[in-house]
Amino acid sequence: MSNKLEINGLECIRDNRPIFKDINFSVKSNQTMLVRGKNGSGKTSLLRVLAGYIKNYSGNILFNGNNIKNDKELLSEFRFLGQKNTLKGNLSVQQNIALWELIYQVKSDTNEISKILNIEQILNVDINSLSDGQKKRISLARLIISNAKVWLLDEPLVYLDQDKIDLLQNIILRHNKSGGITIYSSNTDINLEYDSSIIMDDYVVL
Amino acid sequence: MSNKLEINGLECIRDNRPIFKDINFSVKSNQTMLVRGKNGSGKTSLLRVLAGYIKNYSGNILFNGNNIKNDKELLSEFRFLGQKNTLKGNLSVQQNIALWELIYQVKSDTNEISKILNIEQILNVDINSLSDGQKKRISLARLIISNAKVWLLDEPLVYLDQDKIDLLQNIILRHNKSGGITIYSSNTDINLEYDSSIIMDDYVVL
Amino acid sequence: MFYKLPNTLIDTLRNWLPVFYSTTLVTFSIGLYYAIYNSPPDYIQGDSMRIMYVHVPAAWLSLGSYSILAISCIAWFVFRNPIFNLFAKSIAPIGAVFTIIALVTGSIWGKPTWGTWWAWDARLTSMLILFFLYIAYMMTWQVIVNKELAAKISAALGTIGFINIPIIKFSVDWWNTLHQPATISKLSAPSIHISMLTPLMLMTIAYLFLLITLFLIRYKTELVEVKISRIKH
Amino acid sequence: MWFYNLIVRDLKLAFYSSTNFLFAASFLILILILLPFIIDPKVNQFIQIYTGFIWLSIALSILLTIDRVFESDYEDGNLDAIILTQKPLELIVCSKFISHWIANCIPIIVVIPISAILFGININEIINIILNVLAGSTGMVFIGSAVSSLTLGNKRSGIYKSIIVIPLYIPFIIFGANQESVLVLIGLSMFAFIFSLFTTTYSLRLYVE
Amino acid sequence: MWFYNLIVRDLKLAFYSSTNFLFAASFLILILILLPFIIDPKVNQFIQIYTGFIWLSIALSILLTIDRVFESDYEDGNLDAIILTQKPLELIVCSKFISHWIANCIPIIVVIPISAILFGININEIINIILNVLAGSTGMVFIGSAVSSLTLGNKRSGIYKSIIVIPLYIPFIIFGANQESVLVLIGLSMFAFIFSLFTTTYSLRLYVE
Ligand code: HEM
Ligand SMILES: Nc1ncnc2c1ncn2[C@@H]1O[C@H](COP(=O)(O)OP(=O)(O)OP(=O)(O)O)[C@@H](O)[C@H]1O
Ligand SMILES: Nc1ncnc2c1ncn2[C@@H]1O[C@H](COP(=O)(O)OP(=O)(O)OP(=O)(O)O)[C@@H](O)[C@H]1O
Ligand SMILES: [Mg+2]
Ligand SMILES: [Mg+2]
Repeated sequence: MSNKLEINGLECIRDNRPIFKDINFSVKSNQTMLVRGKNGSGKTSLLRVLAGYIKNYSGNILFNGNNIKNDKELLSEFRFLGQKNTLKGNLSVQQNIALWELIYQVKSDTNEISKILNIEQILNVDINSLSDGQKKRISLARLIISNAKVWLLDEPLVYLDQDKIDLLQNIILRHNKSGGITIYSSNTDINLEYDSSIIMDDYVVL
Repeated sequence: MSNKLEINGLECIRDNRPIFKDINFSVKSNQTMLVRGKNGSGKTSLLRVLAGYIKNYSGNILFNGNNIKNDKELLSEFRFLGQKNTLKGNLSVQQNIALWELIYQVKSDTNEISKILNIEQILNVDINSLSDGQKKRISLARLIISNAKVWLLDEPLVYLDQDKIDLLQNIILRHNKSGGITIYSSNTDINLEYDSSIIMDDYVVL
Repeated sequence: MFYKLPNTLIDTLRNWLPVFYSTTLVTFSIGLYYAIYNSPPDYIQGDSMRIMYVHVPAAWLSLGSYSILAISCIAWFVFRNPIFNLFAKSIAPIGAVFTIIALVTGSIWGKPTWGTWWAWDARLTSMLILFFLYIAYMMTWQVIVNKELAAKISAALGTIGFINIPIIKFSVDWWNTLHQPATISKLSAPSIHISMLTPLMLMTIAYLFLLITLFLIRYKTELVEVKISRIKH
Repeated sequence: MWFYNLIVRDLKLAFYSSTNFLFAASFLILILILLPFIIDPKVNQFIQIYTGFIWLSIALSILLTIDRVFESDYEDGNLDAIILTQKPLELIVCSKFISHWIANCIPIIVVIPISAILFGININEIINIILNVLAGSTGMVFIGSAVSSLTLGNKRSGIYKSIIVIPLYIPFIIFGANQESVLVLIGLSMFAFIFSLFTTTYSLRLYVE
Repeated sequence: MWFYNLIVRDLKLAFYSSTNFLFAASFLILILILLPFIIDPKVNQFIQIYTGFIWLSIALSILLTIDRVFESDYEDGNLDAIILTQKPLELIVCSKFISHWIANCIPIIVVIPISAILFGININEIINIILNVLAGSTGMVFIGSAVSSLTLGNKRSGIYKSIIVIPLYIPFIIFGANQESVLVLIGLSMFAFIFSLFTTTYSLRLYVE
């Protein structure tokens, strides 16, 4: 099973202001792409355009040859992980996972997930009494409870320590091996592998 | 004017669970200290103990020789910057700064602040339409509108790109030169100078 | 076109403002002189009817302002030019103030003439609703974070609220209410004596200039705000 | 199936978070406890006043809870996640309407007969009231959700919501307090449904950007 | 001076965010508009019902806004910052009480005489009502703030708050609806003040950890 995401001449306008223009790249199964750029250069915006949240763009986004503008259904194969951690603070880790399962309509194996993420010991702890890095790690569970084909990760390394970065590295590799595509953004040098990268330049400097 | 922060045998318990124990260090004016450690090792907790938020600790925190447990007033010289960005999303940058001025009872020079932080162009923009890095940068304004002696920065580099890290570096140097003390935490290797560092070990691994 | 407009327009507005200031002042002085000294008391109501000179123009212009607001909203739907939003945004607070004046002076007038400050009849209730429409319109811009949505919702609100205007206007004819039916603004000859009509008309003109002046001031600030938000981008 | 799952999710969330059925019901009970202090139950038009109060409580308990329909999911990013599943947004919105109605109106409907009996209201009138509430509360939930979707991301919009929502609730309250108006209420609710579905879907599309 | 500044800050925040005085007042007016639909103003005990309604509206508009006293400052970290200034926490809490009372009750108190006039209530009774409201609303704000401080960080606690708050409001409503009870209300408010100051200070200490 092989997938391909191809972007041609992408341009995005927010609040009447052009954020980026003429973005072109293509990523295939088993590849990871890094989006680099300064603060405010449009990394998050780019990922949110790809995920279909921002509709005010021109250019083409082709997934396996089909334009996502014409077939929204394709986007259900995408998974976006941003700064909002998708966690309910007053519920336990396990309860949060249970809620995601209902959204993605899967019955997952909590044991396996917690083994992969190394969160066995905090499964019953309320999110509110976890550290920032722990919260971020839990939010990764949303990636692995159901298999989407394209992962869009907006600054996934924030708050993670080196061990957890390695852990994420493994998760990404596993995902890519099974035909997945990963795109992640970062604004500093980081030690997470990637096969290709694009640099967002400050089209309009702020 | 010279200040000194001295910590002896600090130990902290949260939710009946010891987070860290036997922390000792001392930082003087014009010095920066880095708190390193893995996720959940207690960096944030340590900084929040120092800021007086967490009261359930034993050991001594001496500021200029006085125990802060006995003289709470000393803490008004501390400034804590954590993960909550202290920003009102539906107000503009300028309005946010105006609100802080009322909290710290200073009348600051917005022009100068915006020059230092390089935010002149976004002064009238609503926080909601800024990027994550821009928000983080704005939240630094809270440090410089009033001069506190001790800065406690919890993962200050998150979301900042290299230019902005340099900018923060300058702000910290300037602060330290005028007799200030800076303590910041981080869980990965970063390029921000420090004079000393302590490592929080996983007292209880999670 | 819109992006160029503000620059020249702001300057023009700035030049004309003093003229409107002074005209407003002058017409008000003359109008008030007539209203207070140079007109006869009513033979039934006595001096309390002098409230009319404050009440009636305010009531008229509160309806007029809303009509302008609603028409701007409709125009926005048709042309999608943000300048119509600026019109509507500028007129809303002024209309709201006129509505309050009409409500308050009406109540004050109601006590001696109807023996009650307020009644829940059609004219009065619909007038109160007009006030809320203004408030809701203004709040919409502030409360809705997404400006695209705010533009749509406020325009929809302004347009739908337009229904209220004929209801206010004709409520006195459609339902029997305490309130005076149209005596001056009838299409046929007005059934009011000329000695009362003169001060009323003078006051109406004064109100009208006040409205224009306030509108220009508000419009100017709105334009400047738009300009600032364009500069910073 | 996914539709059902989404509803289950919201109900689970409501249940986990202590805002479960017991609590929503207690709210009405508390307001009804206040009633005798404001008006003597032996007065002539008591049924009319009682019904008015029921409707007022419904309006208020919906007002107090509509924020939860979208706001918290919006803030923590779950709304993003739900929308990205690419199920038709109209249906997602419907599922929210339904789960919110279940969590907030069912308890009220359960309390009504009990409280009505305590106030000595006869069985026919109770049935009447319940039918009216069933028909009208749905529309009120739709409208409330729609208005709250407009102000996503603005935590300080409580008063605004009330100002927009209350006038829209007036027809429900007027007809609800009336005896024989189930059909009118059903009509109103259907009208509210169309308006709300459209508005909510539209504003969610804009907000999740 | 810092005390005054804190109050100014909160009022500014309320003002920036459109929940300013004009709007808070509109809320009461809207609720009062509902009144004639529920009960005929010509009925005998109308004043009593009217007063009951006023108190109900006050209770509700406080309920709808108490979240704002601490919640948003807590969530975005401003509460941390304010507390770290090391001003006495009791006074910080007082400043919050005051600013919240000004932003939410003053407008109501302004609207009361106007609305009372509109409903044809006589001047003595109006003064009576206003004195009662002045005395009672403070206590209600204190209690509301205290309870909302108990549930900081839990967004789904709206109903819970109502359930705790409403019973505590009942004495205010009972005595408020009564004619000659300013002194009782002042007593209640003072009692509420002590209870709330203690509770709020204590729970803020615990929450800001
Ligand atoms: C709060 C109470 C009142 C409200 C809300 C109110 C509202 C209005 C409105 C909206 C209009 C303009 C309608 C139009 O152009 O046809 C108006 C006009 C007028 N009102 Fe009132 N009014 C109130 C009380 C009174 C009282 C007590 C009187 C005198 C007894 C009065 C006398 C008039 C007269 C003479 C006109 C001009 C009618 C015409 O020729 O167009 N109003 N009022
Ligand atoms: N509010 C809380 N109540 C109880 N325990 C908490 C709370 N916050 C954190 N903890 C626990 O305290 C430990 C230390 O947390 P802390 O946030 O200090 O870690 P940290 O070093 O800052 O981690 P990170 O790198 O992930 O930010 C963690 O194991 C966490 O589970
Ligand atoms: N919701 C929004 N509405 C309008 N403009 C926005 C919005 N969010 C961000 N912007 C603007 O779009 C530009 C790009 O923002 P974006 O968040 O994509 O940057 P980024 O590359 O992710 O930056 P960072 O490294 O700081 O996260 C910024 O200049 C910002 O001001
Ligand atoms: Mg970003
Ligand atoms: Mg931490």
